Amino acid sequence: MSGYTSDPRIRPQELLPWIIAIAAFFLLPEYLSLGARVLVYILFALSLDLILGYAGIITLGHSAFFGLGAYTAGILGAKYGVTDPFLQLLAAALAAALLGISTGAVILRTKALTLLMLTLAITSIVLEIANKASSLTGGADGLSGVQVAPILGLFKFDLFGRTAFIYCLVALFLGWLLIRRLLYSPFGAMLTGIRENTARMHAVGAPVYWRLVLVYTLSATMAGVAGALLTQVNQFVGLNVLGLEPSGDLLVMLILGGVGRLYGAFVGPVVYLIAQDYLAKQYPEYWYFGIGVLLVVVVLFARGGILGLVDQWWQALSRRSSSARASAR
Amino acid sequence: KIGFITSYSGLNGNLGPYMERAVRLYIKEHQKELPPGVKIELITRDDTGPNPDKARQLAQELVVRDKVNLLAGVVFTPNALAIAPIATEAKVPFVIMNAGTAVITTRSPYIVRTSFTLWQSSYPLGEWAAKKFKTAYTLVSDFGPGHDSEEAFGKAFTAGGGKIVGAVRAPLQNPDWAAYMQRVKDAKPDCLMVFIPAGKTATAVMKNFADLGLKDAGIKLIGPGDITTDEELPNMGEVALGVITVHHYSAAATRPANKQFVADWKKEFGQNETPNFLSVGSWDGTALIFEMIKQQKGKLDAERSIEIAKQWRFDNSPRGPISIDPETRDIIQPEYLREVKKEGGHLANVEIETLGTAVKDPWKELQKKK
Amino acid sequence: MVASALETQQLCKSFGALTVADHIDFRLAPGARHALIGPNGAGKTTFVNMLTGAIAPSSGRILLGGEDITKVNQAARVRRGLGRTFQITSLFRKLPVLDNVALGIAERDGVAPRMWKPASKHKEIIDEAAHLLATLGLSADARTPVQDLPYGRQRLVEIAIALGLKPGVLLLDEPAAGVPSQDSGHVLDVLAGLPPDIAILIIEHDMDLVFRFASRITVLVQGQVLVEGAPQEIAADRRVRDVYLGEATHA
Amino acid sequence: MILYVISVGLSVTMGLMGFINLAHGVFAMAGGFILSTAMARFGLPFPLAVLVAFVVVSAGSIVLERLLYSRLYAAGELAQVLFSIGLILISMALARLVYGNLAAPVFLPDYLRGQVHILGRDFPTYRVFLIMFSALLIAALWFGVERTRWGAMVRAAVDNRAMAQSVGINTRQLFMATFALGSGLAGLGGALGADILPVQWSYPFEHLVYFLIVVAVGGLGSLRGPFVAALLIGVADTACKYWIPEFGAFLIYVATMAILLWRPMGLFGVRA
Amino acid sequence: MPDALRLSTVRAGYGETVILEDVALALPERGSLAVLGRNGVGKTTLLATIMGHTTFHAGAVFFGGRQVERLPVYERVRLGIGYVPQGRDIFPSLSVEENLIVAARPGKRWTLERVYDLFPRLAERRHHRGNQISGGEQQMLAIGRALMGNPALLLMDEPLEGLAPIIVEALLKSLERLLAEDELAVILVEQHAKLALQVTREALVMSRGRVIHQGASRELLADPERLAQLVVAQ
Ligand SMILES: Nc1ncnc2c1ncn2[C@@H]1O[C@H](COP(=O)(O)OP(=O)(O)OP(=O)(O)O)[C@@H](O)[C@H]1O
Ligand SMILES: Nc1ncnc2c1ncn2[C@@H]1O[C@H](COP(=O)(O)OP(=O)(O)OP(=O)(O)O)[C@@H](O)[C@H]1O
Ligand SMILES: [Mg+2]
Ligand SMILES: [Mg+2]
Repeated sequence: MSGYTSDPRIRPQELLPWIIAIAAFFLLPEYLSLGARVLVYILFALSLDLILGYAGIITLGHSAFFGLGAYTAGILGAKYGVTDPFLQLLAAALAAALLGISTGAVILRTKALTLLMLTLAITSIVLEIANKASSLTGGADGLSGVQVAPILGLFKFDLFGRTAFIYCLVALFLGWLLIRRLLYSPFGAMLTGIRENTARMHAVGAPVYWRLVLVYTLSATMAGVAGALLTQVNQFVGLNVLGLEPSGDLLVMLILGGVGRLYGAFVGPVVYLIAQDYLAKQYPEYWYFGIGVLLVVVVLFARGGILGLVDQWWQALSRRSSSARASAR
Repeated sequence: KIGFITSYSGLNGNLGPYMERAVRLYIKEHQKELPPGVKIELITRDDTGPNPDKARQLAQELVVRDKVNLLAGVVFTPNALAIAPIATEAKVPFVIMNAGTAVITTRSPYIVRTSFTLWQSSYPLGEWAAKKFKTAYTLVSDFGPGHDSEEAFGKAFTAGGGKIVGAVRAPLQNPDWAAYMQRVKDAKPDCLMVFIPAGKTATAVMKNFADLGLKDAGIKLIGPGDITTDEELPNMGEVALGVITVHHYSAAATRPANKQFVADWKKEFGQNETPNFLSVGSWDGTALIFEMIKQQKGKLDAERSIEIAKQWRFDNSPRGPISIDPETRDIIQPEYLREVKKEGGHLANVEIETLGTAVKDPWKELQKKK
Repeated sequence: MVASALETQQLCKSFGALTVADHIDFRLAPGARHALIGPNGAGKTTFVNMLTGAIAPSSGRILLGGEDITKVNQAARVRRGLGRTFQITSLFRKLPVLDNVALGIAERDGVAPRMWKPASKHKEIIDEAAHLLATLGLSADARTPVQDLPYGRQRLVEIAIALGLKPGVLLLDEPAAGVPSQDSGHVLDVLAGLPPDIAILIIEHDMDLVFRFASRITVLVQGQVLVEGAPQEIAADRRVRDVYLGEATHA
Repeated sequence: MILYVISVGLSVTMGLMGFINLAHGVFAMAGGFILSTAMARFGLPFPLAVLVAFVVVSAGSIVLERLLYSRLYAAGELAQVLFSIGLILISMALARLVYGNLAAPVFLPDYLRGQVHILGRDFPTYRVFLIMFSALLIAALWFGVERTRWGAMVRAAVDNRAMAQSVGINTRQLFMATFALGSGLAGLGGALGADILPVQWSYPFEHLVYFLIVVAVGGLGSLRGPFVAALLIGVADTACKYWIPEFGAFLIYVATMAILLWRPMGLFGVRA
Repeated sequence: MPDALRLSTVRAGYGETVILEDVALALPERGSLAVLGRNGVGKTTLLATIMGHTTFHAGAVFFGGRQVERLPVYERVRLGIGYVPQGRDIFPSLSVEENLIVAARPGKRWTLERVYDLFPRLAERRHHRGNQISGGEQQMLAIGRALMGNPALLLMDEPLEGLAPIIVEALLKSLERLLAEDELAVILVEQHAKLALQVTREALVMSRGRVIHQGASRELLADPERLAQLVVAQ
């Protein structure tokens, strides 16, 4: 995947997620609101995969951008009467990008645990600000009354979540196209280089640090858009979009799906959120036991996440079939 | 069909069961009063804590997919606020059984609250304290309800001639209270008003209060009932003795309705279990729902249900006679002054005085005056 | 033409109390074939690390093509034409050999930050990389991940990356270490075939290689330049024999 | 401030062994519950109950290490993160099942209650005791790890497992013992701290951030680090809450950022 | 005289991949063996297999009369095998001295002092951390570390790489002395065939995971053409 020796054409199986999503729209109309949530998280996870899976930046603070995007859209919609959804998205993207570039420039010189803690500190500080600035954000009560005008003046966000689902799906599709393009480009190859061997990348003349800031900002922007989508779908923003918990959840989802594979960001949230939703309905007090077991099992038996496991099976299968072919000859 | 949303997991996941148990207990005991052929189906959902988007998704599904006639539950204010538009849009009555921020009921005409508002306890507390003490210090958790409590107490206390010598807001997740206690100690107030969310943090506060010798320094610890919830008292131990709180409910109250309630609770869930104010809010909320069902013979209409709620009086609540304010759809209830005492070898919130028998939400009253 | 491709003036470095570079004045002439030798721990790697900017000198100046680059960071030095190989192989282990080289070429060409056109459509980069691999006899391994190559071939990839940067000055830290003596000749041929205007500084303990390759040798001992001269002079120098070459000179 | 006793255990597993063990709080929680049970159910005196907590938790952790952790030493940090989060979730559900919703009650013996008078100010006795106790603990550990061959062997095994075996170190046994020590210390910390940080099923998650901060600020691979960091953060936090309570919640994060930007490896870190 | 080490029809590799095919060799006590061959023929894999770092598929390894191929690595070390790995593998966060101490095993011949005598440089750098010494110093440390275990058999994978000629000379001399005086057997993998042949009694040439020649070192040394032919053969 990605790099100078890879084929950038879209393979048939890459269309699978989109086919499934469209099928879900028609076949499971009652689950669209969960569906929209899942789509938002996929976009969010994609943005994380870009920096974690490809550039090797580990973070527990990605919710800072998600949350900032969510609040930017929310505040515009609730307090300033900016109700056009695209304007809200744009503003959220800008705000998140700004935060991304300014924090990235400070923290990206560090690595590993230190970086992890710095990112965590940033999102915690943003969370605290959101809590304190209750006149703007509603504080712990959350920001309600977010107005979102119908999309293109035509499609109103309905109770069934149809508009929300399609809207998020389109946004995700665009985001995916963009990231995919990026990953197959020389820039993507360069990111892989940084992840594999940073010292070497310095030694071939790459301004590693600035490149990291750039990709961090891109990722932040995307996370901001995802946050804004969540606000628009819910017409509400709560403090839970910030802080350790959403970042941790996201990280878990991505690792669960498989890091650095692009589609891990699809599989992870789908499995995690649906498992959570299902288990929580069955065992509201103990559902996380099931999630815990899922995580442990995945770690023990599927290094590289669920997609890693699929890969292994696929390889075993094709090896067997090719050896069968060989022996047939 | 009732869609019941509360918090079973996350840091405050212990709260949900108190609510659900009360609802189930009420249904179990009163099932036979329902009109023939009517059965209540309770669909429980976990919103995982203060998590409005999850709550909203759940409410939406309950309405759209499960086609519930009523929504109920909710521990946290943001979740209630996020659900409010859905109640409005889908025209589904929404009975709030805990979330206590004053504004909630204004957000949808379909919301009825059977729990409390923080103003209801903190304001009378302030009035009462003003008569006993000259100076007070307030310590609250830095979030919506904390701010409410601080403001309500402060307003009442100063209106009654007292003086707030200091106010401090602590982070919601705060493991160590020593610094705050030292600060309070140095300010030497007559009393310290504390509000923090119900649970074990309260225990930590109590222990710190005692460890740093504030009690010995003659400072009285007071607060809304959240700081000495009945189930936490055993964990606090001796240090909680003498703490004065104002609240609408105490498991130790001697009203027959309450004695019955507590006894049934213990029988159902075990001798070591005690109901708390979340249970009572939910119990009474369920009573209200039963009333709606009975009056409409099982066919629920949203507007009618709300009308019924507005007229509702319930004299037999474990907390005493309560009713719903027809103007605000908020609860009207008695407030009690309690002190932590030892009763039969156990600590209990003993009601020592009734501060008001029909307290409306003071915040809404003040808003009206403006 | 400038007088020196690379030059240091009074370059010093110490780690705590230990002085590893002691006022080194060093000149690398344009197109030079220069070797740096010296006992273990003399400070050769440290010296190269200062030249490339991997570590900062305690004092002194470094000039590249006459310009002061003492404060310039590592990546920028590379862009100004200073290439290197590592004593301990440092490659993109999981990536194919071709990508290893292409990443460097893309940086040199300024293609690396492009985000739209797929990398595999950048034919100019790929062709150049493939050509380079061919000259080093690595064509067959182009698509093999580096980590699956035997150590000796990895050393060649190391050199290929450096060459892909088309440096004006090339610093080689023990390029033939781990390459069997039969094959080190091949490495030597590759180096000999480089354009004559590239100045090369090589660190090597294999004296066969050093004396065949270098036209000038500097001997570093305890952070100081002991002598500098033509290979014959060095081989004959008593002091160099005492501290470094020993009796069994392989020259 | 109890955090450091708990975090010391973490600096053994995480710092010394290099395992990103976010589930550290699980062992601390277990320690707390065991203490509570030992005192309430079996009527053990406090010091003995603390000892029991230490022993039982280490013993239990050996089982976990053999069954699960040992398979993950070589795995990447992401796998370790995922695994330990999974473990946290499982243990929370189990703790809730067994101990119910409420915090486990812990009552200190009278000789540890009250205040002591030092330098004209009152300090809670128990806290003073804790600080002194952990200082002793650190001194002992520091001597054990940084001054003996055992410590060097652990560090060698972490640096390069295969090579450590090649010089005759039984890494399997060594890691098991070290892990048991780290977890046992967590259990000890959880037990000692139960009075200040009440032990409840949600414990492992609640304090996770604080543990991480202490270890990151202290620096990986160092034992003094977390101790100093916990003390520093504890004192700074307390002081700031006292002087400028408005910024209480920001402080700990701002301080963490400042220290980490100033010293990216932590105060005493040897490994990034 | 019993063999110090004997391998019979060993098949081993990494996971499923088999690198060594049917390798057999015998090394007498106090014997010395040079292993030659081009890059990637499996020399390192051979030593790693004797240590126990590879996946063992078939065959047997005897050390001092005991069958050891199923023993864990550290047990073999405790029985008396010392290892100088290719690439040195110094413990970076340990000091030079700690690197030596962790490897110490009881035995009379090698102590810190003797290692420091052999490499005075290490004594000067004793408090430096493993990653704060030069490449050559690391190489010396790797050798010293292996000696600290007081091995009966020493496996050395390109131990001369990166060492200054004068050190190489000293090292070879002391190696010869060790072989003469101590009860030590040595397997030496080396790219510099000539040097390796000079100090060893026996030599072995590998190609693609197999042994293609085994004989006295002297013979090969005397016949450079045959040597070149064998080593280049692939
Ligand atoms: N980070 C460091 N901290 C302290 N001392 C160091 C550090 N790096 C190197 N040294 C010391 O500096 C001296 C010079 O090291 P350097 O690696 O430059 O030697 P060298 O000439 O390349 O030797 P070799 O031929 O063995 O590779 C060595 O003695 C080493 O111990
Ligand atoms: N960890 C590994 N996993 C899979 N294959 C490996 C591994 N290490 C080495 N190999 C392969 O095994 C073969 C033999 O490698 P080995 O390192 O034993 O060769 P060598 O003779 O020591 O070469 P060199 O002279 O370069 O050190 C090579 O083809 C190499 O690619
Ligand atoms: Mg060197
Ligand atoms: Mg080898």
